[in-house]
Amino acid sequence: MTPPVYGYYPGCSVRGTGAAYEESLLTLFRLLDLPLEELKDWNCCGATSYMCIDEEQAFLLSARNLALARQAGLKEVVAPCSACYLGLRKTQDYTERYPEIARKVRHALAAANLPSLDSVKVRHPLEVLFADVKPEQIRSKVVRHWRGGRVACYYGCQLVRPFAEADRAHDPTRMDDLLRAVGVPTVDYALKTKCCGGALTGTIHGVGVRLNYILLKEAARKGAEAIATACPLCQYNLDAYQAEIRREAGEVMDMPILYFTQILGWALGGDAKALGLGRAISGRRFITEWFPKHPEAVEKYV
Amino acid sequence: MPETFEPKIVAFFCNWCTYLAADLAGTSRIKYAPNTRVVRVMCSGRVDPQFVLDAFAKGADGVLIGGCHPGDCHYQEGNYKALRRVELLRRLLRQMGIEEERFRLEWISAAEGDRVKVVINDMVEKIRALGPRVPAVKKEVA
Amino acid sequence: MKTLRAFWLRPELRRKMKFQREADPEWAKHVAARPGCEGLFSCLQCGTCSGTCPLSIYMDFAPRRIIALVREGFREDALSCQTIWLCASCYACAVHCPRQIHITDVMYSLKREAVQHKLYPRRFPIPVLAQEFYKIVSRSGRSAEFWLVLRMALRTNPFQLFTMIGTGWQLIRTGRLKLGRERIEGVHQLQRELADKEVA
Amino acid sequence: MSESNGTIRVGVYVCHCGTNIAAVVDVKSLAEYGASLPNVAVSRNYKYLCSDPGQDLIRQDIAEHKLNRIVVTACSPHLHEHTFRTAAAAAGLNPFFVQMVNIREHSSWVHEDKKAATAKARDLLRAAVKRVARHEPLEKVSIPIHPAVLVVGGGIAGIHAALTLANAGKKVYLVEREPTIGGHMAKFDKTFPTLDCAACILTPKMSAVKNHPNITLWTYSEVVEVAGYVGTYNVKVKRWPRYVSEDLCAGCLECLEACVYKEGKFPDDFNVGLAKRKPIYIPFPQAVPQVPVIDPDTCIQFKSGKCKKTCIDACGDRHAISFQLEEKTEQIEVGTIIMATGFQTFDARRVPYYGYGVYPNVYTALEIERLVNASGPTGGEVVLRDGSTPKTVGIVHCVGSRDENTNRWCSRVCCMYSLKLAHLIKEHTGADVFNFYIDIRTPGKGFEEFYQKLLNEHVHFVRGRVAEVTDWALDPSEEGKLVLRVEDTLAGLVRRIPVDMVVLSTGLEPHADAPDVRRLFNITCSDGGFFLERHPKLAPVNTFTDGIFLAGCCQGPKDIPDTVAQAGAAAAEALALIDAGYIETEPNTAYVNEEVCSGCKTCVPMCPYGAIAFLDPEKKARINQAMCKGCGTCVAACPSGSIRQHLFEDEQIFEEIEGILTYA
Repeated sequence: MTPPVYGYYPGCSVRGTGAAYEESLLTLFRLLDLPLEELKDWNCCGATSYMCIDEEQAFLLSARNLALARQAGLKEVVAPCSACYLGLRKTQDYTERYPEIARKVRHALAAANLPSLDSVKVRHPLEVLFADVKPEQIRSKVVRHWRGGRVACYYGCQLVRPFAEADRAHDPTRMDDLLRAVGVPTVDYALKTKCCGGALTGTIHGVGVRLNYILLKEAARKGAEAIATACPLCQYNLDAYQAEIRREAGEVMDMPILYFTQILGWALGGDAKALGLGRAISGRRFITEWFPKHPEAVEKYV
Repeated sequence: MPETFEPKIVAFFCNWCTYLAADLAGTSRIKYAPNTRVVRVMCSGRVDPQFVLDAFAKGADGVLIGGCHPGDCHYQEGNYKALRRVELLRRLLRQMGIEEERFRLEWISAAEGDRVKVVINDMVEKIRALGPRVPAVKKEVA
Repeated sequence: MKTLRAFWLRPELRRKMKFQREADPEWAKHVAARPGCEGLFSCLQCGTCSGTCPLSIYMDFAPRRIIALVREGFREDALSCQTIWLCASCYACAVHCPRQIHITDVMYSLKREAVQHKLYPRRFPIPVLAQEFYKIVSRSGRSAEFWLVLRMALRTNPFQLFTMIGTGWQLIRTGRLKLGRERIEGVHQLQRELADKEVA
Repeated sequence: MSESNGTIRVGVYVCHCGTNIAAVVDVKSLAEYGASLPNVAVSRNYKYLCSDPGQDLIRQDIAEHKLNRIVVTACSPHLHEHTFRTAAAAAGLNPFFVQMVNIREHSSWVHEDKKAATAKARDLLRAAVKRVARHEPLEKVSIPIHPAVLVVGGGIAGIHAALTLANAGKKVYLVEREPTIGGHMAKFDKTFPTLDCAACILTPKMSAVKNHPNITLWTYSEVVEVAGYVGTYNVKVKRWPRYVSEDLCAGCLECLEACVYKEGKFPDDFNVGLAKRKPIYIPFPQAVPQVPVIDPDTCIQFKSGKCKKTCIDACGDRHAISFQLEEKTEQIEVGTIIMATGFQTFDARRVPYYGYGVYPNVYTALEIERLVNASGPTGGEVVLRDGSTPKTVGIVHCVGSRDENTNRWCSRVCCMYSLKLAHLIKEHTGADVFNFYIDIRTPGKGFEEFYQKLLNEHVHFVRGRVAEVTDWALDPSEEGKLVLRVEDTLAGLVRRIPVDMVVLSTGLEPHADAPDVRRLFNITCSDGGFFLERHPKLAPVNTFTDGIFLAGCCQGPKDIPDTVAQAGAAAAEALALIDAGYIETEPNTAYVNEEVCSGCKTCVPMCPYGAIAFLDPEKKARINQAMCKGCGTCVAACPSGSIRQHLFEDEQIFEEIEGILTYA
């Protein structure tokens, strides 16, 4: 059967700090020939900050995006950023649970002559890859075997909480399953759903960094040489402050923080640049070693 | 139709499940709409279609039958018998121009006091939306 | 009352005792009636929220105590504290709560009220960031990380900008820092939607 | 029909039930309204009608005002119909001329709007007054009670009930699913709060059961069919083969020694998997009966047929062991049944954040019960999986209790058994013990004193529900330990506490198959799935099915003293029926008006009890009054309207409907 056309909602951060996420996601979906159709003129999902100022307007932001999806006749929207995923999903949930909010949203959308948001399914790539594509199928498409070290899969918060739909809320495993499917050894990582602090690294810097220090330290303790993430903010927080942590905590720490889509994309034959592997800040030396420019050439020698 | 139309619903509750559930709702002080009037029968299987028709004929705005969950009937299968009759009755009522929402069969076990509230409130709301079935004149007195 | 306190107590001391007249039980009911804040009164003060919270260790009141304060109607304490702003919305408390209270949403609700009534701690970066974010997005339809951080820094403590230079450079080097400001085409449509009277 | 001759004179009695009704329903106006209704001779309101003076009031009026119908506007008929019928009968009125109107459970308690509640009460009263006019005098049917009793479940509840009945000289069948009786209590070492040894209390009772002439004990057996009704239940019991004959076996247990497996190899259920057993085994040394069981799933002979059968040789000329034994079904007749099916403990895997099944040194309380038990797998040594002794232990309360995500009820015993385990662990290991609790509940004789004792033993009590158990170390001191993260809600700070052993105080819940059992015995369940008692205070061990009684944790979580007390009560209820010799039941049976019956046979298949016979010569249906249970399904089905039901006559119900809907 032909796969459905997935609507694609990038979100602001994959157009900035999370660029590599979008690059690898698009490459991966191309390799799996899954069509992704970007929403026309999408707007910010509101994230957590907007919700702190005005709830209903926050819902309206997401409502517009969902409405755009409907306008384009899309049944499903894929949101790679966990915050966006939650923002959209939460808007749906609230409009379903609270008629009063639903009424206001409907009215506002009408005022902006947009269609009312009916069931547009909000999804995260992790779930799409696991449930629709399935690990077996991905395994069957592998063209390169993993040359890197053991990986700790980090799911973060908003991907699995409060909506345990992308994976189980306690002890999720889908990312591990996907990575193992392409031959990547993953470690059991107790902090896989602990918080990275989100925007805290930018506001109460010290606190934010400490949270990430804990995450990195425990991953290393469990023998992980890299961390796989599924959210631009998680990736940024874990990636950007390792130098500072080295300085402050005086611990040797230089760990590649990858997007799970980069690892999968690589296994399926995507090339390093197309997967945005050059955008990493920490663990660059490992990355160049694990994801060489001309893998085929390297393969010959080994 | 008066501003706040209070529908009157005749409820036939089986002695072992739904009537007890209503009692439980009472002992747990669960609050719900005061629009139902319960007629106790030993089993939902005892509810003769004539009772339902009679209730509507005498001006009920709705009729609710409550029985034990399938498989839980105190008399083994009375509720299945009730279910079959209800299906026939529904068709008949539709022909008589009585809206679906006015006639309901619900399985409510002795443990589900809260469900009594949910079902009754929901039914009252739906019927209120439909408005009175009999000429409003009759309503004034109540 | 204030004067009295000033007279009897040395300034750095703060009275811990509460007079019942300082509590506003009606407000508590009002909060519990908001979407997402249901079940506030079913809290059994078990502390699971504080236990699961990654940030409770930095909070002036742990989440459990916020619930207790709200429930008893101590509005000012609940709204002027840093706790609600430290909440990073990781929803750990919400999924662990044995009474299924959506604590994260309660925090959101309190944050909004704090902003509304200007009760949030002054110069505390998080509410400032939130407000700047709100402005940027409402104006252009997209957020802009660089400008967001810049404005936040300027409004709280400009000097921290220096500490950010290193990271900034790393981001530029890897092409991850976008200096431009995106603006969606349908920005007017968006604003019409946001300005809808039903909502405002 | 003398009483119903001549004019109908109804007495209406509106009860205040203190303020229960009066606070919401305007009882005075309701009584006045009652007086205004047709046929009503007297209408009164009174504070407590169910009290003696209240009943006297009715009795006097019946005499003075020649009342021949009584309408009591009060609580649910399930509560006091019997009371008022008896009162009426005492005044010489046929008890079935009494009609209850339920304005408490169905009005004053469930509505806030006083006007609406009163209006509802009026409608219901009007309906009842109209209905009662159509009532007819009836005679109660009395059914003989078979003196034998079936007790289902051989835990402490079943054992105590069985012994009580047997000592009273009644025949008892005790059916237990496991190969031994004793239930959960047999697994415990000590019991709270007295810390006396469980075995010393239980095992004598167990052997008493075995040796009692009046008790037939069937272990390794299950009730598979229950037919009939109070007085005579016909029960089928399936008895699985032990492959060791109970009649021939002398309990020497040499076959166990002789088994080709020199060591135990398969998880031992009795020791909750902490020990291994052989394919032929006895659950525990004091098991009753002292007869081994062969587990066909693990026995080589059953799997391959190629075993040396050393067990048979060991048994020698007793020939107790036979691989040919087959399951058999026993058919018994009893008059009453006592349900003592007990509980199961909460599966700690359902709360992954406590790491049970992930971290080897996270245990359930039941596992610790076995570890501290002198006859347990470690002979009473409290040790970790690697054999070392724990230096710090954390006991997590309320696992699978008081939690909307799992079970919302309080399991009642966890606080106390956690305190008990804390004491025993400290006693056995000298370890530092932490209790993590939401609330400590010690509402029992000597319980609070026990708590005080523990406090003075320097057991730590941290008020806070543990958020998670992990093995990640944030600090060198936590390396290689299990770390509990919890808010100490009293100290007001979050703590990380490293321990060697975590004990999860899992709650009590109904057996997974409780719903099937419930249907089998035709009894009802309360929220959560425990069996429902008829009334928490008036009939705490009765069910809604006459002749079936509840004992122990199948009705709700209980400690041992309460269980034993309840078992005694259940036995007493059964005895009361047996010694009376008969039970009076509602005469709400269906009957055929043979003039009208068209002989269409529609009713015959309707009856689940086969009470309807079709008389061939007369071409009429006839209902066996003894077999009819009064559901009324046939009545509703009869096309010619020739089947009628006492107490629920069509006219009575039509009157009721009319009464509700006519706006007087």
